[in-house]
Amino acid sequence: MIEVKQLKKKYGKRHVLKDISFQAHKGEITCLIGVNGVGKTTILKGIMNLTPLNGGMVEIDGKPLTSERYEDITFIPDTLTMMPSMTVKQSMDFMKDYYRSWNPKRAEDLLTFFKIKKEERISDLSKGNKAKVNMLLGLALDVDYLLMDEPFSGIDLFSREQILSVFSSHLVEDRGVLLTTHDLTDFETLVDKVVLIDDGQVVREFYTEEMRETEGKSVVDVMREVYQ
Amino acid sequence: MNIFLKLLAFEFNRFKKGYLSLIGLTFTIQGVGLFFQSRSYLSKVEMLKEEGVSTQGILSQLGHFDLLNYTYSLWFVAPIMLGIVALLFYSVFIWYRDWLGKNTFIYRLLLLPAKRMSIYFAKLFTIFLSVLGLVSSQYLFLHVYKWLIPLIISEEFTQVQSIAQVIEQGAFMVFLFPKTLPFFFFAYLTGLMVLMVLFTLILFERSFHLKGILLATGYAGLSLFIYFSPAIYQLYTRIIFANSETFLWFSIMGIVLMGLSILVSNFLLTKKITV
Amino acid sequence: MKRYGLLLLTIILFVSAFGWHYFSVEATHNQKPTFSYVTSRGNKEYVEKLKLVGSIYQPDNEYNQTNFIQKGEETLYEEDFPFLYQMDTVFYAHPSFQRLYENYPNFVKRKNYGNFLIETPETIVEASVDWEKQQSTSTTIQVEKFNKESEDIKKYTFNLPLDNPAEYSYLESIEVVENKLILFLTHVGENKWEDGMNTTAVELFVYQIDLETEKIVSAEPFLTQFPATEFPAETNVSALNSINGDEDYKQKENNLFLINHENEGETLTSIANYDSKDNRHTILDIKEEWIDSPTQQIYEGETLYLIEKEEAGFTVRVFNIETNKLETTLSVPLTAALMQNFNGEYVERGMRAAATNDLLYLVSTKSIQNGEDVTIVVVDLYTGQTVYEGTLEPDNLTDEWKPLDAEIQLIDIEE
Amino acid sequence: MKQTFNSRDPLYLQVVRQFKEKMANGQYKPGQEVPSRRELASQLGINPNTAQRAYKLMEEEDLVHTGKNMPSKLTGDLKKFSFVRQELIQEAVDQFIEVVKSLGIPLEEAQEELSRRYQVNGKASESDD
Repeated sequence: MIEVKQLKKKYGKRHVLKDISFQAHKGEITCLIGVNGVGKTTILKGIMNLTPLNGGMVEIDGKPLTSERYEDITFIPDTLTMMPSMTVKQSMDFMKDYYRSWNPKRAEDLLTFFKIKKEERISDLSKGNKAKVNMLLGLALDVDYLLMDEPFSGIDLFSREQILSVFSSHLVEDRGVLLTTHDLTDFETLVDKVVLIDDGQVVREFYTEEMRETEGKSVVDVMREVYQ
Repeated sequence: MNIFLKLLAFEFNRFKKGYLSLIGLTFTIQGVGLFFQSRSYLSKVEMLKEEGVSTQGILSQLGHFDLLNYTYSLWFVAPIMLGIVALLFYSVFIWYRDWLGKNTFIYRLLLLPAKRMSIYFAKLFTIFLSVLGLVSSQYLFLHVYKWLIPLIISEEFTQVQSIAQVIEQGAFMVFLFPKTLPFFFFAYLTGLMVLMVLFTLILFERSFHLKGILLATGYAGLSLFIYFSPAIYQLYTRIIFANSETFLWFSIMGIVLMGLSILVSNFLLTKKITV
Repeated sequence: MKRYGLLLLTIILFVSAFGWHYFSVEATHNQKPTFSYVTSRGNKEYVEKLKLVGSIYQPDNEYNQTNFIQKGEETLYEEDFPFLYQMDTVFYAHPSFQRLYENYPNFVKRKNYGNFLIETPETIVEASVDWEKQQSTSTTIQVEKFNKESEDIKKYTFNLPLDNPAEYSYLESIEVVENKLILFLTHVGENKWEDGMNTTAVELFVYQIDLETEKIVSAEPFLTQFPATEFPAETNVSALNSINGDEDYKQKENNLFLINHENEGETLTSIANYDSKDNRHTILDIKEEWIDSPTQQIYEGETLYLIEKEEAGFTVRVFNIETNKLETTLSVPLTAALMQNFNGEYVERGMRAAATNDLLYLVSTKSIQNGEDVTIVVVDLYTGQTVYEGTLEPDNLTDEWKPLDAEIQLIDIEE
Repeated sequence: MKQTFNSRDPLYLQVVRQFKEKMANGQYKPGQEVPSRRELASQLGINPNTAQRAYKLMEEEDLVHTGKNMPSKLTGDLKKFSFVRQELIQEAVDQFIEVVKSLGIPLEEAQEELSRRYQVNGKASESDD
């Protein structure tokens, strides 16, 4: 379980995150939703210690997160973070080199799944393929938790479909996924849990099925309530 | 440790092109310079000979052409300067390149399952080993030039010098090869210390941006103060230290600054860094 | 593994290059130079006491001073710390200070830079002017006496009354004879003239202080500014021993002072002698032309040698301080070509001189950088004959280490 | 086989309903193997947890049986099948009646219209295929 308690973050005098607390469980897909600039990415970066926080705590399975535990949890940013001069294979080798949790078989499966050629240079890849390689590098790790920042932003429809299908496949099976998005189209049926963020605070935290069952509202309905 | 070694090799190979071309450039420029300088020397000798000047006369006018004199020519010094400037530049660029562009590689590095100081030390020793490699190759090149000169210049117009003499008296050399082994360690560890302070300054900037520049300036001032505090004490009190004591004090202050820089850098990298 | 290739190569390159270099440096540094010469009969003879201050190898580089001191068969070789010296001369302790420091750290530690330290067989005495207590009517002197055996430190404070008001005072030299401390102080004041001109007034005083009774025995003016003119004049007084870099702390019977008096563009140079035993001082009867041209002044015991460079050789004037008379003038003829080797950028750097056992050694310090040999001339002071004239060739030379720290021999001195 | 879902009703109920419809119209035969919940999830583009929940409900209703280390199977009980069919028919008829009644249409007119439209619609859907 990823437990985020009372995260606070200031940029200068602006409080971007005032009080963010939520939980994301293993085996579930949790989605952080908010309009652009609301600080979703900052939360993920804060969890991974990529930006300093002004308060709060992050615990993974009850223990604080240290860099040695990046074998258990990984972060897939919204851009591919490999050097453009590297080939896909070199990128994969890099990961294999540094992570014990790298799963070569799954990596190969993912290559086939995404239909990507190993020999291609990253600088030659299309935008969609870059996004897929980015997913691949994170998904091929045998980690318990996956954080993804805007996995569908700015990619073409077909790539989007392919990446979407990842979430209902065995590739994220039994793992905890925490992702951010500002647009839920096509995606609503895949999410277990939604955390709505507005004005630096968690406004709603709910399971989608429960929401449908008890209040008969879709996620978009709730969003509409919150943001209008 | 294992990840540190991998990262070191990775960073070192990233600098491979720059590093090898610096070595190549040094040898090329110095070699070409040696060729031109000796040719122009020989043509002057020929001219004087035609005028009927004796060997002694020529020598008193032109002097010998030897390795020691050659080290003072721009051909020899320029590549060394270039190397120093390039390495200084790369000491800064080695950090900023990971933040540059769309593919911010620093994400990848910071997310590695290892102590983040491994990144710091990998970059530190990449620079340090490049310096040592460049200086060592310069040493070998000196031997090559020593062997080349008698092939170009006839015996009467040149003189055999030992490499040690050239290093002791030649331009720049005493900074690259301090006189004795203890001073070699002293000088190069001081260089390493300076590099560590520089890295800390960069991390300040990377963590706090504009405010970081101010903090970095403060840290640079503090470092200067700490390092030269024995000297300031000496100047202020006019008390003289024995040389061994001076040496000891500078060493202690160097170690203190190294320790401080490691502590501060570790703090910045694990607690304050922003991507 | 392949990826470590370049890294390993660099480390191997570094270890071998630096190893090669420093191994050869260290190996040669262990061969300390000995000062000896082999006579034409093949006997090896040691110079009883030959002192050359400064490196004879790198004359124009003042950062590389090395002292060679020969005592009996043992050679003291004092190595400098050129690296520190290059950083700043302030942090560089002179070898003589270094020696005292190593022998008596309890006392010498934390001594003020520029204070006078004098060593006698039993004691080390330090004297300094207390700048803060300086008054126009008195000068305060702090003295510390260190007993070498018991390591006791005794402190004294003396107030020296001034006849004429002075703005500040500084020590020129100190001596210890038996239990008497002799201080040479320059008082600097100001003369105010009617037309508003100010000139500095310089007085050199000699004080004798009995350290047992802690009383000032005598206070005598040694020299007052002369002649009193209406224009600003400057007088510099310096102890001759410090000019020559004498760091052999022994009791001296004579104290020599070089006085430079500059007035209206003219310089008046004279040498004064103070006899500490008799508390008697004299301006030596030395003609100005003997010292105004490039000369090297050295003195041994009662004798002052004024060595003047000529176009073709040296003129050596042997002056007896006790009798205040010129004993002899020796002419050492040398070829003009050889004389060139003795011309340095500065006079005192162009050559080194040492007198011992009635032999005068003149060593050139210029030539090695031009790839020439060091010239040495040995003069017999009795006969005035040049007993050896040639080059100083280091012994056991390897190709690697020619002009650095090889063993030095004075070879083949004809008798 | 992408299905569109109504985002306001619980997905798992919609999945169960789709199952029941297929059982009723004979697409699913008694005792037939059903996709694993992961397969189902990726077939339908839904969260595996939702698929799991749908299966759980169907197990509770004895529509699906899951043995240990065995793929899940539909029940072989024909009674269950006819019960499901009955249930769907009743539901549909109930809905129809509710609408018709609220419009105030007499039973005869409704019956007449129903049999006419049923045939036309059936032909149309046949020609569609």
